[in-house]
Amino acid sequence: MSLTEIFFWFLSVLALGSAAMVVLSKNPVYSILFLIITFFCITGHYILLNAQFLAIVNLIVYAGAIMVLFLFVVMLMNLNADSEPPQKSKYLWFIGVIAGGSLLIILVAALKESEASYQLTQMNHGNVGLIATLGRTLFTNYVFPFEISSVLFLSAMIGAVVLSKREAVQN
Amino acid sequence: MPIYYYIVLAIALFTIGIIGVLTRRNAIIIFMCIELMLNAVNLLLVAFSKMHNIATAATNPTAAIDAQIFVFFIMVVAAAEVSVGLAIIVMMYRNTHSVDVNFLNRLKN
Amino acid sequence: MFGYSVTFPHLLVFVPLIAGLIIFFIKKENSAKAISLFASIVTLSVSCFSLCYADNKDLNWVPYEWLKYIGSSFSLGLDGMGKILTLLTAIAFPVIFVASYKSSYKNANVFYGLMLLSQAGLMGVFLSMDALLFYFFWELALIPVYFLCSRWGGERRIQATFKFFVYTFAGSLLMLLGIIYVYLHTDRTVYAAHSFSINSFYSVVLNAHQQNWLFWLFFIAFAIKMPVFPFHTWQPDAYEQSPTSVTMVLSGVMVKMGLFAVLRWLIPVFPEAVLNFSNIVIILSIIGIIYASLIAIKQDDLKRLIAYSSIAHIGLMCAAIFTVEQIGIEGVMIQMFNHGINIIGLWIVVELIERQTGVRKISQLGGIAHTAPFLTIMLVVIAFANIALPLTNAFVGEFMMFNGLFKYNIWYTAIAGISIILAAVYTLNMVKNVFYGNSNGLTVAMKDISLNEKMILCVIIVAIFLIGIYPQPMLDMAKDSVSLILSRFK
Amino acid sequence: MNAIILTALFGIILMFGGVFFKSKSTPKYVAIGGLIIVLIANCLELRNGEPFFDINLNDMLRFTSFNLTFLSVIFSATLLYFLLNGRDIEKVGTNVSEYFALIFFVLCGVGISATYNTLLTLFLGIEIMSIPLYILTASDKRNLKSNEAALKYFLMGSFSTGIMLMGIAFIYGGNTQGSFYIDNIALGEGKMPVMIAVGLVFLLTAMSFKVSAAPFHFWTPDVYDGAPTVFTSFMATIIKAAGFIAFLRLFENVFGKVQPQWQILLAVITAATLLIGNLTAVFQQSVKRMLAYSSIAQAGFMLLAIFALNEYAKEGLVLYAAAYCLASIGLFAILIRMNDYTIEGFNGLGKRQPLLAVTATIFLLSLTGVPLTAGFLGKFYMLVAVMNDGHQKWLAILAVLCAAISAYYYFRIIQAMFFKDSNEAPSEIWDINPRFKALLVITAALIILLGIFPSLIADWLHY
Amino acid sequence: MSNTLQIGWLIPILPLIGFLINGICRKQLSKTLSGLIGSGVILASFAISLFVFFQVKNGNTHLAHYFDFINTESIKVGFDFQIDQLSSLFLLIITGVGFLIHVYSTSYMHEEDSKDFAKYFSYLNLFVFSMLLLVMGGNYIIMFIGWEGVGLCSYLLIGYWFKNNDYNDAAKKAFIMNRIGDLGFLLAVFWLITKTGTADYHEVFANVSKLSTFDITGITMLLFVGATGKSAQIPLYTWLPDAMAGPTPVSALIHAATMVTAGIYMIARSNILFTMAPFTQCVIAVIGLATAVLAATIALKQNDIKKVLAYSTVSQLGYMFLGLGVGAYTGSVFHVMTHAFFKALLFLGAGSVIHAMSGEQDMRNMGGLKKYMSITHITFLLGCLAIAGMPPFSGFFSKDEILAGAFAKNPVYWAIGVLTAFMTAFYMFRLYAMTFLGKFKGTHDQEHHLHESPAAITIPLIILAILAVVGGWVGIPEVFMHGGHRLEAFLEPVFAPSNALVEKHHLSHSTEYTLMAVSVGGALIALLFAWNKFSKYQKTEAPESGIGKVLSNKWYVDELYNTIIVKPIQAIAAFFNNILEKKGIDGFVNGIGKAVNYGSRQIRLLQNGQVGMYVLLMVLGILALFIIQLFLVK
Repeated sequence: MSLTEIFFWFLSVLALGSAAMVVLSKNPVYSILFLIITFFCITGHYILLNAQFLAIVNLIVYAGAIMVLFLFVVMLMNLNADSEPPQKSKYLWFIGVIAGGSLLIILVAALKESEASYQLTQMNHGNVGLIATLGRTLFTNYVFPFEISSVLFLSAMIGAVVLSKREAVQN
Repeated sequence: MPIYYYIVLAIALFTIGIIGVLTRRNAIIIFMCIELMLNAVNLLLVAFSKMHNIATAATNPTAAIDAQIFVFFIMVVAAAEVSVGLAIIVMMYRNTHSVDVNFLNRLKN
Repeated sequence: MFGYSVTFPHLLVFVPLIAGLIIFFIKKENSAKAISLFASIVTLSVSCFSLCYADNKDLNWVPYEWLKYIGSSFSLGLDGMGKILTLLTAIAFPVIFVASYKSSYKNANVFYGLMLLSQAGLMGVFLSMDALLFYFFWELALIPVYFLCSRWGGERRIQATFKFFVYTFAGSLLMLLGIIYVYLHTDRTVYAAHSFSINSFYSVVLNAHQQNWLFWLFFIAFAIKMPVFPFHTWQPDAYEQSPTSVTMVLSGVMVKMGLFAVLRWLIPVFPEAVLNFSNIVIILSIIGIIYASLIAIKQDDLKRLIAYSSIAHIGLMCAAIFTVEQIGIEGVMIQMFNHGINIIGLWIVVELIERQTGVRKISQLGGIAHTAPFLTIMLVVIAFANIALPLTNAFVGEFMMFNGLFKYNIWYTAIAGISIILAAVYTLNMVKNVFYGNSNGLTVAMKDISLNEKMILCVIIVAIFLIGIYPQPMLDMAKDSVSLILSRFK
Repeated sequence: MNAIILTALFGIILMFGGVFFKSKSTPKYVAIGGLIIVLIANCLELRNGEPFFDINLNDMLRFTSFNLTFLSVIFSATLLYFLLNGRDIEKVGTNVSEYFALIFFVLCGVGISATYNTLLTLFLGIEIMSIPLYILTASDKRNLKSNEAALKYFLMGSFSTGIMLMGIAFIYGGNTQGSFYIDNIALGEGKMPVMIAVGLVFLLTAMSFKVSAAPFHFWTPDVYDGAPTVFTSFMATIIKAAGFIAFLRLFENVFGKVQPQWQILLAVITAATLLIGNLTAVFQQSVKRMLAYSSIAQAGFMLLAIFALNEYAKEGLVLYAAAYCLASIGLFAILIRMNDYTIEGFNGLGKRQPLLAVTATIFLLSLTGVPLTAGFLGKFYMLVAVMNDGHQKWLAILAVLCAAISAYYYFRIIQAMFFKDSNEAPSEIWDINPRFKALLVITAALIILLGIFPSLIADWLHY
Repeated sequence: MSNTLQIGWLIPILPLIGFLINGICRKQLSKTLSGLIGSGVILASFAISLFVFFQVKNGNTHLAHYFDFINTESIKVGFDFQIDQLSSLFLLIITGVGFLIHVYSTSYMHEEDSKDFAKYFSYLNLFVFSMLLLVMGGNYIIMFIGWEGVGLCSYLLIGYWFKNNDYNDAAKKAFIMNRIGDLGFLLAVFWLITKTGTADYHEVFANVSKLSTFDITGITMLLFVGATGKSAQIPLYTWLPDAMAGPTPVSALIHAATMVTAGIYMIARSNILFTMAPFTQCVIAVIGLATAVLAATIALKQNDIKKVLAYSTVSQLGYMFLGLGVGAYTGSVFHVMTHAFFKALLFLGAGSVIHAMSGEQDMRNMGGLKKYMSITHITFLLGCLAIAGMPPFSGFFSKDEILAGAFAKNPVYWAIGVLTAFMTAFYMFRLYAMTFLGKFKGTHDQEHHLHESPAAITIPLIILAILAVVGGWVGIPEVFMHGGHRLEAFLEPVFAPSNALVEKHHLSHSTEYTLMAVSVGGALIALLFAWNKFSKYQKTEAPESGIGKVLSNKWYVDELYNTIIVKPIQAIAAFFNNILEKKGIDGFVNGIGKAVNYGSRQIRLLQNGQVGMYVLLMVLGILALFIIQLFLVK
């Protein structure tokens, strides 16, 4: 069992565990922290797969900016375990778990059959993930999506402004 | 490392996310679970890209790169969504002082 | 879009259509009445001309390109069967307008506009030589009537007419499916992969199994329209609840749509299936005949009574059609016309009574003969025509239809024949209780009818006897259509 | 191309305009003018196939006569929407020009998702389309219904985004090319690999969600009900149509060849949508909510096109979308002007506002699918498509029966307007100016015209 | 016009014109005028009939074709008149007796105001018209037209006084019972058309050999059903007594002289068919006999003068059918003629009595009228003798011929027939005695009011009386005078085909004498018995009992029909109307609507407003799709 595999298993288990904790933990702040852990694990996976650029972005954008934003909001509303809305009736909870679980099982079972899922992935080498490669492609082939996604941000920005701006007195 | 492991891992994360959406009532947590789902997808895509980097490098050299750029765009969109989503949640919190998704259900039937 | 030469069919459709649209914008009641009457008379004269100047086996017409890429064309044609029914439609409306000239409706312009629209729709149904066009008109005839009924009808009108609408609408949608299916099996034309024209429908090749279920898709739609037992329950309510002049349209002309459609679109297209199912259909119709006649005996409301008697008559026609006997079908052709005339006459009398006394309950009326002898005579004549007394028009039709049915099966005829006894029973009951006996508080004040009503009723009576004594011309008219239909069974 | 660029451009202009425009109604005029330009530009591109701008798309979008026709239909519908509802948009809140900007961004998204040629642009297009809608839904900030609607829409919307991405991932992983380009991932005959199948189901789910097909429709009634009615009108018509074109192109170009393997799924979804939409609509008391359900029902009919995927289906979908948009926009425009959204509110409208009532009747008849209205031809094409496809004829029968049911609830309004009298004080209707009436009449006339001469639109597709 | 008989169309058309004139300008015409028109047209057509008759007598028969009534690929029905011996004879009877009755009516109906007076005459003319159509028709369809036409007229005339609902009911009953018969007729015609492809007499009779026995039997039975309806035979006879509600002349014309004999005409016309169907003949004979006896027994106990006559009519008709049944067609036709004379006479006489008694019809309140109204009395007596079959009155010959025929066929028929004859004699003279003999039993002012009727009434009585006496002499049997039976000779061509089939069995003269002796003697005894029993009849309030009760209640036949036919039908109709239609079929239709509503109300609950729920359902949806896609689709 090579080092990569060890890392892989470690990160996977950690990711799953903390992901589960995100759902389970009563206190929103804990959830956020567990989610950050999960993201770290995923970043680790990226590194394993030698996708450096994404690893960085994931770390900065997700684990950094976005989660901070979440944390900020939660703090703003100062939510904590007791302000947490009471859990739904248990059996609904079960149904949820069963539904999700069976989805998992079905997919796993189905994909186990297909030979396609036994192709190998190239671990920790290969240069596709390097910033240089991606950057070049992004600004040549992908210039249109890149530009157009600005529209997305504009609208998001407008949204944030429109929604969170305090209105003057309603007429 | 066979892609199958990654698939299982990604689906597992994805499912956890779904379960979170199903079971939690706190809007923010639900939203976080959705982010979790997105990350599962990202992981899967990257894994696939590395798979194709072996399998189809001959036929389609840009295959692997496309996927990773796709992931990049997913992150972009996710960021935008977060800003809007949190704005909505905050607005709702302002009006109701609650983040419980079941708190508001005037709209039914 | 539209072509060069305008033929009789186009006039028949567009005169009422355009007139109807114009009338919507005429606010004054009297002028609306006048114009609608005028328009309907123009239509009548057109159809009279067409009787003389168009020949009877005209199934080929000028097809105007319409929906090029679907393969549907705006093609109207006039054959013998079409002539008979367009004539009926053309006669019916002026008669109705004159008869209802006295009774004033709230915003009359809308009323008369809708009436004319429905006339246009009916004309279109009888003239269209293209399945899709046929469906268009089929609905176009329905919609105005829906509005007429539920706007100017009785107190339970909304439910009654809505039931009527949904019922028929569902039926016709099923028919639409059938049309589409057949359409998809027609040969390709210049522009389109398939065609809706009647010829390609007649020449389409379908195996027995396809025919069998298509048959029902079509038949149910038509059966609801006719209506045939057990699809008839919308009818009495609709007749009872709608204003009488609309009821005249419904029962006088509209129910003929179903019969006509069977003759034009069902029998020739699915001959095999017709032969397979004719027995079932005939049994249904005969059950309907007896059933309706028996129920009619029990009715106390004049309108309901006539409604049920109409169901019985239609049932007989339906049965006669499905015998696929030359004489039976020819009888149906002429009977469609006769039944229209007679029942309109009956409705007119009913309306006159209701307008004066304000009631339709048989039990509340009586002794009208003292105060309104002329009305009584007219009613008696029409009523006896309705039960097919010889030398009245209905006798010819029923004689031929029974004859056809007899050729098909003796016992069916015997059972169906009971209806002529039952018909006598309920008709005579009605005559006795409404017109004879001593007049009561309601009827003692009745005045006899005025000139225009007299004229109208006389026209009807003349028609009754004319056809009753010398039906031959009409039979000749129908001959070619019948032989065309039967040629599919050779 | 023109459309996408220009819409984005006008969106930005309006966004900044919010600062400079003094009068409240300026944005409206700018928007209308802009939209006209967009429309013209689009039609020009459709005519001579040459965009004004030369941008290296790297073949990520593809402009065919079908796409562009569809786009022009959508833009003209939007134009009509602006003309009819401009004043009502102003009434929603203070940030008028932002609303218009967002609508333009949405249109930009529509443009992309109607012409996408890779899964990436599909994804972007749909997101660009959705995110502004979340905001528009929430735009009535003080109104809790609006908040609730926005929250539900947002949560479920982003959930479906997740689903869709999962699907895309599997498609990518499953195809031998390892590509997102439609042409590369298009499947050939033969059994499709499991991974693709998984991806297909995820994508199907996501798209069904966008077009609100059962059982993924649950957001629709609540969101449409809660959102400000003007924007409901926009979402229920234009967005839905756009969703369908995306849906259709995806399944035609990618999974077209293996149709038999997934047709049953669509049959199930379609049947469920038809039944749930129609049945639930029957009992609604609020017209707004009833229309929400009716939009689901209509979606069920449009799904038939995707079920069948043949020439009739494509042609019919365009017609259907046009007919549906016209009728619904008109109907919503009337609804907005009512104070009482319940069906009783319509009682006696035929007396108070005959013209509104008549036009409303035409819209309703068109939605019911009565001949001589465009709605009929839409349904007609759908039925032809299904029958032509040959499999699952029961679907066609179910469809017509549902159409009969739909008559049931549409005609309740007609009955209310003409045959019932308002017992209490007539719920007064505000702001009916001649221009509005004229526009309604034009809309109705268009519906009739299309109902008689569908070739006006359909012929474009035959170029 | 090749043949002079082509003018035959004038005969029916004249009454039609009379009907139209009287009907349309009934408001303007004065009584005299409408009376003149009414009788005038009949007189005219009587004249033409005479002409036609003599033409025919000189052997010139003709089938006149006027225009095509129905002419299609599968059947051709012309508007044809068949003018031959049979029809011309009937023409004479109808127009002749008809004319007399018209004249009679001018005075009898004089109390009516002029409008109704004209209406009455128009109806009467219409009746004559359709009756003529019936007998002249050249095919079964024209005959059917007349056939239903007379039914209509009888309906109208019975219900002439429509104020009284009992009369209306009687009219209704008559029409409906006729309709039942008509259905049989119609079916027979269809059968004929289906088998032979035509309805023209001559073609049918020409092709009769082609028909199988089953067909012929079926056809003839159905025709006979028609006859029972029209000619009041068991089981459809009950309408005739009720039909007496109409004015008395009407009863005389329609319900005695002409319409009710239509059945006999029809069978005589298609005699060849019946001759070839022995079974049917047997049925006819039995039914006829049964009717004769039944009616006669009922007549014994009736006290309404017209009712007695009505039942006697039924019984006489029974005789005629007996004649037809045993193949004595000539005899039946002969009896139709004589019966027309004396029964018309009797009815008119009764009418004149009723007239004098100012509407009183109950014999128990009469008596001793002979000293008030001599002419009526004499003529009536002659009529009674004629019907009682006393030689040399007309009734004797015709009845005797039928009885002879019956004896030849089967002595039992004869025995019963004779028995009936006795009863006839009895009740007729009971009637006579109670009415004219003894002393008056009516109220005082009735007595004071009694008078002989005016000339317009008496003259027809006299003429008819003469006919009733001498009418029989055209058919004097062989035994008395060789070649005396002119009628038989005259009708020979009509019945030739049948006669060719069955050999005429001649009774020995001695037998014939004995038969006549028995019948006459028996009748005479019954007659005298009735005479002296009822001439001193006193009104007794003692209710009938035993058999007498049954008889005076007409064997309870009406009640029977009411319980086994009318009530059940009403019940079924009620069931259909109230249960099956409302709850059953319509209930089902509405049920669908209800179901939709219910489903809608239930499905709404899925939409419970909670995101969690929605997402859950979505996920379940996805699961379902996956299961279908991955595990079910192959």
